[in-house]
Amino acid sequence: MQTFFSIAVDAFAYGMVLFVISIGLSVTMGLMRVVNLAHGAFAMIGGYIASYAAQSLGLGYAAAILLAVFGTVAISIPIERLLYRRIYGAPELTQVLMTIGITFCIIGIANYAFGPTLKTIPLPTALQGSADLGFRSIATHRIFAIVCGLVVAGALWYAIEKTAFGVKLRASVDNASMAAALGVRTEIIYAVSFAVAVGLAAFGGVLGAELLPVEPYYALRYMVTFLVVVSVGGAGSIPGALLACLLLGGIDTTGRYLMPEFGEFFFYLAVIAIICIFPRGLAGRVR
Amino acid sequence: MKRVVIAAFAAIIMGSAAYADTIKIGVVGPFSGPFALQGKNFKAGIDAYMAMNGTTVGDDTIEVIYRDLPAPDPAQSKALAQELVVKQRVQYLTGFYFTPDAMAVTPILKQANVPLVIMNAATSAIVTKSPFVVRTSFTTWQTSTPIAKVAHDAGVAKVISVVSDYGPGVDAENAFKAAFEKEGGQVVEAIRIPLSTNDFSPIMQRIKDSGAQGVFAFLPSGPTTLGFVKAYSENGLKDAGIKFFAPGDLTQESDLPALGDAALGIQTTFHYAVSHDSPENKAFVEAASKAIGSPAELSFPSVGAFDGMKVIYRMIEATGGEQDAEKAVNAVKGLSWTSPRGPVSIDPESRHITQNIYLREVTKADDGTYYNKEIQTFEKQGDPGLAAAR
Amino acid sequence: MTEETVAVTARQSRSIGRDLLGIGAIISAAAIGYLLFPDNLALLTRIIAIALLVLSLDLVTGYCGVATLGHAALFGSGAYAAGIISAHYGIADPILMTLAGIVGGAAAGLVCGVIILRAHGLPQLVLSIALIYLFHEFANKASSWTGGSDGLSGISTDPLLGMFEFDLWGQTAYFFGVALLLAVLMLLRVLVRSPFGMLCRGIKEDPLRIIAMGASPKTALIKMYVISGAVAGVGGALNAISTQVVGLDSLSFTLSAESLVMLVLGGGGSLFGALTGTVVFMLFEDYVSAANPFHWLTMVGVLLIAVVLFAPKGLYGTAAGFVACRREKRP
Amino acid sequence: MSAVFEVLNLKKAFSGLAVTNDVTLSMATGDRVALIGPNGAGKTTFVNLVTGNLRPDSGDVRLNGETVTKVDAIGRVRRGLVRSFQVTRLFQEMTPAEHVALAILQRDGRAGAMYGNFLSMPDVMDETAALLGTLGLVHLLHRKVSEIAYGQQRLLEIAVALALKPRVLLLDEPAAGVPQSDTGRIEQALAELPADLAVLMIEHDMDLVFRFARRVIVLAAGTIIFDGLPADVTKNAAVREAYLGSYANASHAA
Repeated sequence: MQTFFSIAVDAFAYGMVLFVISIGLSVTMGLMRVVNLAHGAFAMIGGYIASYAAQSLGLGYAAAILLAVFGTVAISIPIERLLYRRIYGAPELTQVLMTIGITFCIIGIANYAFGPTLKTIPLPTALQGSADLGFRSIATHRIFAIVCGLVVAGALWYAIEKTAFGVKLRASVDNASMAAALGVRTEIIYAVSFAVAVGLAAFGGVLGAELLPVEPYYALRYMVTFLVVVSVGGAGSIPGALLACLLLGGIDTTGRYLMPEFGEFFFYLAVIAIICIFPRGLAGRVR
Repeated sequence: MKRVVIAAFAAIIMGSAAYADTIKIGVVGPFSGPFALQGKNFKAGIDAYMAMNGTTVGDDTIEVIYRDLPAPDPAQSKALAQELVVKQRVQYLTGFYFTPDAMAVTPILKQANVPLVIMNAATSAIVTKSPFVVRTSFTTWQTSTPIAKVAHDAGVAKVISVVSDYGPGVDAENAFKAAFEKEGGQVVEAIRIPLSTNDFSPIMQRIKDSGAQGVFAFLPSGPTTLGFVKAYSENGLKDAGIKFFAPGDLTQESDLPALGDAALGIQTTFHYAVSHDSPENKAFVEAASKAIGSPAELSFPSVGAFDGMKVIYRMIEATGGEQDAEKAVNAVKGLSWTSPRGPVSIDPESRHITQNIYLREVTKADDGTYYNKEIQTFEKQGDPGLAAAR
Repeated sequence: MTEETVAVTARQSRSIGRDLLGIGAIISAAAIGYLLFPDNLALLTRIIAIALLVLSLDLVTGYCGVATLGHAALFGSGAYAAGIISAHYGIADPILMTLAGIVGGAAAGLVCGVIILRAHGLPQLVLSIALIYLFHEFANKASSWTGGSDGLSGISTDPLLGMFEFDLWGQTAYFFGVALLLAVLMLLRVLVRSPFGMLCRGIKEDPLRIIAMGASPKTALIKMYVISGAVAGVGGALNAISTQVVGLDSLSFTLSAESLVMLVLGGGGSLFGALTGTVVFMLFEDYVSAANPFHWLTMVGVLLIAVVLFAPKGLYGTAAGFVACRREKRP
Repeated sequence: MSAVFEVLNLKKAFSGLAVTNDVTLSMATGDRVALIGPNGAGKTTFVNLVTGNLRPDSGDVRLNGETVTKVDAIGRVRRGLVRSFQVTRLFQEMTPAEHVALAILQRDGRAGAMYGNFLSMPDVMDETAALLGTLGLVHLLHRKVSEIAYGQQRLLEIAVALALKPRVLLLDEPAAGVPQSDTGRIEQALAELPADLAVLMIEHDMDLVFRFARRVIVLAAGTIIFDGLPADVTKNAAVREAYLGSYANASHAA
C-alpha cells in the first residue's frame, strides 16, 4: 500500500511537470493547427535565459522566471511574423519541415553561444530540500511544480472557456473566414495565442529544468515526449492534456518502478493502445 | 606524351613512398550533436599535444582531418573511415567515442594498411577484432572493477546495481558484479533502465525498498547523470546513508558545476581527474584549456586523445613516415611513458593501455568550484574485461 | 485510327520517353558521381541506400498520404534480416541477403501498416513514433541476435556473382547499389502507373470517394505498406552488405525523421522528388559537416527553412511545376 | 415486378431525436423516383443509412432481396448500390479518364493490379471514352479535374457512378450548384440513364423533379408523408403543410 502511494506521488509530480511544459504545444497544435516541433526549442530558450539571469546577472528565481517568459516571447515575435505566419494552414509535412529547420537553427545558435555543457537554474532556498509526507519525502520544487501546473491548467481553461478572448479564439479556429467576417481580427488572435504558447513553453522549460536539464539538445531530446503527450490527450484540449500527462506519467513511473528494463515498452505500448482506442486522443474533438 | 605519363606515374609512386612530407591523421568523433562536448575534448587533447610537441615528426608534417559522427552510427562511421582512407589517404585513423562506430571500422584496417588508435570507445572486445587496434583510453571493466573493492572496504555488503540499458552499462554491471562477489559482497538486485529515462524518483524508491546499503550506478554522462544524482540526494537516499559508487563517467569535470552540491562526497573510480597532481598534467591542462577555450569544459576524453597522439607520433617515428600498419603497431607494443594521468604502458598482448585507476571524491575547492579529489590509487590496472570475455 | 487513340498513343510514348529520360538521368548521375568522387564511393553507396528508404517512404507518404515518423522501422528490419542471416547462419551471398532484407522489410511493413493505419493525422504521426521506439527497444533487448547497442558485427559478404569482391574501395558495393536502385525504380514506375497506383493516389485525395467506388482504402494501404517495406528492406540490405555492420541507428527515430525531411525537401508524390531530396540533403550535409564539423546543423536548418519559404512543393516539385508552366505558355 | 431495393421500417435517432422514423419504401428496376423534403427533413441521414455510412437503430435495407443492413458501405457498392455526392468528391489531381477508368477497373476487380496502365488497356479505354462521350466530356479526357468547369465535374460524378454499373443509383442533388446555363446537359444525362437501373434522386429543384421523376416521395421530420405520382404531390395537404408551413415561417423571419 505504501509502495502504491509512493508511486502515485511520483507519478503525479512527473505528470504535472510534463503538463506544464507540453500544454503550450497543445495550444499551438490544437487551436492553431500548427505541428510545432520547435516547441522544445522555445522551452530551451526559456531555460537558457533563466539560467543566464540567475547565474550571471544574479537575479532571484522569480525574476529569472519572468525574464525567461518575456524574453522568450520577445525572441519568438520576429520568428512568428517571418516564419510561422507562412505555414498557418499549410500541409502538416511542410510544417514539420519548417519547424524542424527552426529547431536546428536554435540548437546551433545555443551551442555556439552557451557551449555544450549542462546549465542549471539555482533554486531559492525555499524550494530546495525535501518535504516529509509522512510515509516518504518529496522534493519541495516538485510540490511547487504541481501547484504551478494546477494554476496554469485552471487559468488556461478559464481563459479559453470563459473569456471574450477565448470565444474569439475558438471562433477563429473553427472557421477563420467566418470569424474575420464577424469582425474578429484573426491575425491578432493568432499572434497572441502564439505568444501565450511560447510563454508557457518558456515557463515549463524553467520549471522543469530540475528534471529535464537545459542543454543545446534539449530541443530534440524531449520533442517526441511532448508530441506524444499532446496527441494522446487530444490536441487543443486542456483537460485532455492534463489527463494524458497524469496517465502517461503514471504508466511511465509504475513501469520504471516495477520493471525498469521494460520501461520504454510499457510507455509506447500504452501510447499505441490509447490511440487505437481513441483515434483522436483522449479528449479530441470530432472534426 | 609517353614521357609525361611516365613522369607523372613516377611522381605518384615516389610521392606515396619515402618522400611523403605530409602525414594525414583522420579523426572521427562527435563534434556536433548531443555529445559535441566529448568531441571538443578530442580536439583539445590533439591540439594540446601538437602545441607541446610540434606539428612535425622528422621531416614529415602532420595534418589532422576531422569527421563528424554526432551519434552512434556504425554504417556512417565505416563510410567516413573509407572516405578518409581512400580519398584523403590518411595513414592513421583515430578518435571514436562510441563502441559500435569503432567496431564498424575494424574490418577495413588490414586492407587499408592503417592502424586504429581508439581515443575513447570503452568496450573491451574492440581490440580483439583486429590486430591493428590500439587503445589509449580505458575500458568500462577497467574503471568499474576497483570500485567494488572500495565498496567492500567501506563495509558495504549488499549493493544494488543500476545501469543504463546499453553496451557500456551492461559491461559496468558485469564488471562490478564479478569484482564485488569476488570480494565476498552481494549484489541484491541489478536494474537496467532505458537510456531515455528522465524521472529517476521511482528508481530511487526501488533502491530504498531493496534494502541495499549501497548503490552502484553507471549512466552516460550528460543530462541523465544530472537527473540521477539529483534524484539521489532529493529522495533522501544520501541522508538515509545509502552509499553511492560509480565509475568516473558520472562525475566528469564538465558536469560538476551543474551537479553542484548534490554530487558532494560521491566516490568514483577512474583513470583520469583533471585535478591530478603532476607536472605532466599541469602542462597538459594548461595547453588543453587554451585549446578548448573554456577550461570548465575539459574532461576525460581529452587525455585519451592526448595519449593517442603520443602513440601515433611514436608510430610515425618508427615507420619513418611510411605506411606500414603492422610495423607501426609493433613499435608501440610495450611502450611506456608518463601521461598526464600518471604512468601508463601499452600492453603488448592486448594493445590496450595499462594505467593507474584512482579513487576520487567530489570536493568543493576554496574558490567554490567542484573537483574530483584523488584519495587512493590502484596501480597498473590492466583490462579485466578481456579475461572475463574468454 | 481515331483522334482519341492518337492522343492516347502520344501520351503513352511521352511517358515512356520520360521513363527512358529518367533512367538515363540516373545512369548518368551514377556515372558522374563515380567520376567526381571515385574515392568516396562509400558515401555514394550510402546515399543510394538512404534513397531507397526515402523512395519507400514516398510510396506511403507521397502517394498515399500516410503521415509517418517511423519509417526507419522498415529499413532497419531489412538491414537486420540481411545482417542476421549472414552473421548467424553464414549465408553470405549478397543476392540472398538482399532477398532476406526484402522479406524482413515487408514483414515489418505489414506490422507497421496494420497499426499506423488505425489513426489519421497527428495521432497517426504519434503512433508511428511509438512504433519506431518499440522496434528500437526490441532490437536493443534482443542483443544476442542483434548485438544490441554495440551493433551487429561479423557480417561477411561473398563476392557478388562469385566474381566481384566487396572491398575497401567500394566499387562493387556502388555498382550493386546502382543496379538495385535502377531495378527498384523501374518496378516502382510500373507500380505507380498501374491501376493500383491510381487507386492509391485516389485514396490520398479522398478515401470516402474510394469507398463509394466499392474499394477498401485500408486493404490497398496495407498492400502498399508491404511493398514499401520490401523497398526499404532492399535499402537496409544494401546498407548491411556494403558496410558489413548494422547499428541500432538504422531503427531510430532520427533516421525516420531525416528521411521524412529528405522527402519533403525533394517533394513527395514523385519518385524523382524522393531521389532529388535524398541526394541534395546528403551531399549538402556531407559538405557542410566536413567544412565545419562543429556548427553545420545550423546550416541544415537554414536550408530547410529556405525550402519551405521559396520552394514549398519541394525542390523537384517546384522545378517540375516551373517547367510545366513554361511549357504551357509556349504556343 | 420484384423489388430491387427495399427499405423496411428504418429508424435512426441522434441523442433521442428521431431523424429517420420508420421509413419503408421499395423500388423496382427502371424506377425513377425523386425524394424531396424541406430542409432538415432527414434526407442526408436517410442516404447515409442506405449507403451504409451510418448504422440504423432498427429496420432493414435490402438489395435484390438480400438483407444488407449489416454489410458495410464497400460491400453495398459491390452489390450494386452506388451513390453520387451532393458536393462533388472528385480527385482534383486526376483526369476524368482516370476517374472513369478507375471505377471500371474496380468494378471488374482489376483495380488491385500492380502493373499495366489503363491507357494501354483497349477495353477500359474504349469503355471510358464511350461513357464520357455520352456525357459530352470526351474532349476533357486528359485534363486535370481542378481545371474543368463545375457543371462538367457534376457530369463526371454521374459518369463515375455509371461506370460502376449499378443496379440502384442514388443521385444526391445532381444539379446542385450548377449554373442555370449548364443544367440542360445534366438533365439530358439524367434522361438518358440506362433503363435497367433503379434511380433514387434527392433533389430540391422541383422543375427537375417533375421532368425526371415518375414517382415522388416526400420526407418530412424523418417520416414519409407522401408517396405517389408527381402530378398529385402539389395537391396533397400534408405536403403543402410541410412545405408552405416552413416557407411561411422563413418569409416571416426574412
